[in-house]
Amino acid sequence: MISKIIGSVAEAIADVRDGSTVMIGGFGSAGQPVELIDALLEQGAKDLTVVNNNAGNGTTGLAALLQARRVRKIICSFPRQVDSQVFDGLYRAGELELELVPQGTLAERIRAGGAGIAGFFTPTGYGTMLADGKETRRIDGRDYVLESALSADFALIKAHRGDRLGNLVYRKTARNFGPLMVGAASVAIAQVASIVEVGELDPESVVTPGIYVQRVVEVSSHTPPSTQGQ
Amino acid sequence: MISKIIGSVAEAIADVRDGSTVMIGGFGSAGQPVELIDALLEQGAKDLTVVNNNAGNGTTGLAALLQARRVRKIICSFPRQVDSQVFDGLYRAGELELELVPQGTLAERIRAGGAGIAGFFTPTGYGTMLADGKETRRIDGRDYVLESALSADFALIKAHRGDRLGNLVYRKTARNFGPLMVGAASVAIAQVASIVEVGELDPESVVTPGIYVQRVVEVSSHTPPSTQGQ
Amino acid sequence: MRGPLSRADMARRAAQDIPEGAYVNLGIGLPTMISDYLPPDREIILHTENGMLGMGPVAVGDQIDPDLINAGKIPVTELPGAAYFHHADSFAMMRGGHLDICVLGAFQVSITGDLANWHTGGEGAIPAVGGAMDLAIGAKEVFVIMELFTRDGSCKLVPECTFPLTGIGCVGTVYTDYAVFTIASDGVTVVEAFGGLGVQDLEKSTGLSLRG
Amino acid sequence: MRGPLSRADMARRAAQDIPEGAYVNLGIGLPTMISDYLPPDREIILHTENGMLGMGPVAVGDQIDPDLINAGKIPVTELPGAAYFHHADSFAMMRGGHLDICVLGAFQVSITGDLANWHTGGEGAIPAVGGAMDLAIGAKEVFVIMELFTRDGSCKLVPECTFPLTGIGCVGTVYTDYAVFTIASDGVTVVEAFGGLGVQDLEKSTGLSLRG
Repeated sequence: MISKIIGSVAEAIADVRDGSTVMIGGFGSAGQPVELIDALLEQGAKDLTVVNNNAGNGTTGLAALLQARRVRKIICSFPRQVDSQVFDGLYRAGELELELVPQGTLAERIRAGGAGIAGFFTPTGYGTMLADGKETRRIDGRDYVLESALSADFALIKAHRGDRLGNLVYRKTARNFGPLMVGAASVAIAQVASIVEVGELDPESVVTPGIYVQRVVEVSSHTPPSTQGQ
Repeated sequence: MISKIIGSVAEAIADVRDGSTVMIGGFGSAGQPVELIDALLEQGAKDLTVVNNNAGNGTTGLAALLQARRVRKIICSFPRQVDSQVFDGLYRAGELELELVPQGTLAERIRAGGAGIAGFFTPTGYGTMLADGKETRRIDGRDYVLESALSADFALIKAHRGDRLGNLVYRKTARNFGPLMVGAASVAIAQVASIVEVGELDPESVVTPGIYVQRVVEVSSHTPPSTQGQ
Repeated sequence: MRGPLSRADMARRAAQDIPEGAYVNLGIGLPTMISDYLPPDREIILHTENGMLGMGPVAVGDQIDPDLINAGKIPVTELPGAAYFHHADSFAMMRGGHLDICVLGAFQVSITGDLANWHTGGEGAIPAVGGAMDLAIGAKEVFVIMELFTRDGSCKLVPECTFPLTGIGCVGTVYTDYAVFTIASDGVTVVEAFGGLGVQDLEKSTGLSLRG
Repeated sequence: MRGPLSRADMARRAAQDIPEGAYVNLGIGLPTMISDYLPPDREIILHTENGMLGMGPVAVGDQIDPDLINAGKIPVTELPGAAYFHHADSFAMMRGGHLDICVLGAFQVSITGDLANWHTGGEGAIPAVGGAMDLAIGAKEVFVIMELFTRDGSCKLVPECTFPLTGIGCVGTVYTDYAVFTIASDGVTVVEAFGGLGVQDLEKSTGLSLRG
């Protein structure tokens, strides 16, 4: 019988290696897999390339991973925030490489990575400095930039409910990047608020079919305050 | 108050013009908007370009539209079937232009049309006659074909339930091309088995958000046998 | 150097131009304020790029749910008829031209509709683009709402943007504290001026050639 | 000119090589028959490209629902844990390499793994590709199941395909009525021969150089 259920976040991320590319779900704190990130911090892998919409908030979660100098490069759309002081300091000091990508292009590149599409022509960013050096093309009278797929060794995401087959549903705007990242990663790890029996999720409403998910770990919502995002 | 509900299939397709490009949902008979196709047959628009997975079955629905010589060109993946005699005859007689597209490329081209992506590199079809004359490129050691977006003037699709805002849900494998075609068409028309009040569809389970749908028409399931697909 | 309209007045004025049935994305900051002034007799559907159509007002008290936020990461509410979707679907919706209107803030708008609103380009400034470029090129109409002048008196409606661009030729209407401008191939037109100002007054203060 | 294995035997043999936990797409025709022989102690999840994971057996009687069909347009059933999705998502799943195995029929397979299974290329033949090309290039492993010889005795495992190609270098294993072959960069290997045949017998009948 298939079971993708893993007993702990530590086990779930045990094989992340130095130099791995890790996609991390979430938009701000919504959908951020805080406990998986904390486990990765504990685990110690370094020289990571992280793909996330942001670049950490406050001093926990992704920010803590940055602070611990585990991340070599971050691919994101919106690093600068009122509470992105950890990123800001490392970036200014030249200790963190940044690849800045328009948010929709970031999402589409991740989707492409999971969908076997190597590249696509998008109008977003044409004529801006974020298209510098990129191939462009005029198609039917409009200008486009060629963007490439993004893929990863691991995806760490947060979903609402999951089953042993890896089927997932999300909650409200916490869905965001999760369903994309699981497709683009070799090993997709989902922390869920609750594991349900196979058959409990409505097949019409499953957002992430289990094929995309390698590991599911239940994380109680009663986490100590120190590990909660903001 | 927004209401996209139209009283009849005839009204819903009244402005299809000669020369229009019309996407028609369905995979075989599942998801085929039979009543909208019948209304289009009645309405009389000709020189149509039709995008559908198939090219008609039997003598009703799309096959009837072909038989009536309303279609100039069909873009599809699987025209030849045991009961595709209408298409077969017209095609052999040179009276119908065929653009044959691998099914996944067809789906992705329609998605691209709705997503503002002008083109994409896919590995599907590389080295085959369906890539003849198309631009190819080797990316990270694998060969890809450049395919372009497909869009349309109208989409005729079938869904299960819809509301006045155009939100739609589908039933089982009848979902198929519907959610893609509504995005790629200027005017998307959905026939639904039942119209429900706004708020009845779970926001987590809406498959097609109303923004993509311009017209919703309720079609009773008690249709005469002669208009049912097969 | 502020014009006759307060920021609330500017938001109220822009809100008037959003018609019944429109699908609208309101950018972070002043554009978000427009939602407070949408005419109650119009049904207008708000999109937030982090994956929702049918966004309701800001959440208060018990309504606050950390899983339900807007693009500015502020807790919001859900209206009947809402739908959730993932980021690729959300930006496909934007990029594909399905939104009727998006309203953005700006550092500068050029007289040909170029937009600069994401990066000052200054030494040491940390860039952050978010969804700005997708919004700029995606909606059927792009409105900008901004003060016409910076605090030091420079006009933000300019012959050519000096800040890094967000999008080219994308802005159609600019709501400011002095006037509402439309931008088209034949130039910039003053649709409405506030506080008794005339086109000539605005030409003088902006240094631009304007149509009446 | 049929080999020692019946079509049912061929399906049964291929079914043995589908491991516990595999995500599998079974093509139309003979490949579909494999589902009847999947070992009951293995949990194997079937994909159908018209938008479903967790497909169950063919529907009978009251189970028949015109909205629930497989890629061959045959009514099927749904297993617990199933999921539905639209065509772009379904083919993204295939193209993106998420399926472990797909099993296809073939007109010809070349000794370098090229596949020809969609079009005879004959004069007046109406082409129909469906999902064949997406399946050929998408799954982690592509199995072909076919009789080794045509009715007129031509070998279908060939030095080079003469029919129009479906995909290049994509086939890994070929299940036939005479033997099971694997195709790799070092050539074609006979994994198992049926009816007491040896590698030399197969070399003689196929005209190919084979590894034992």
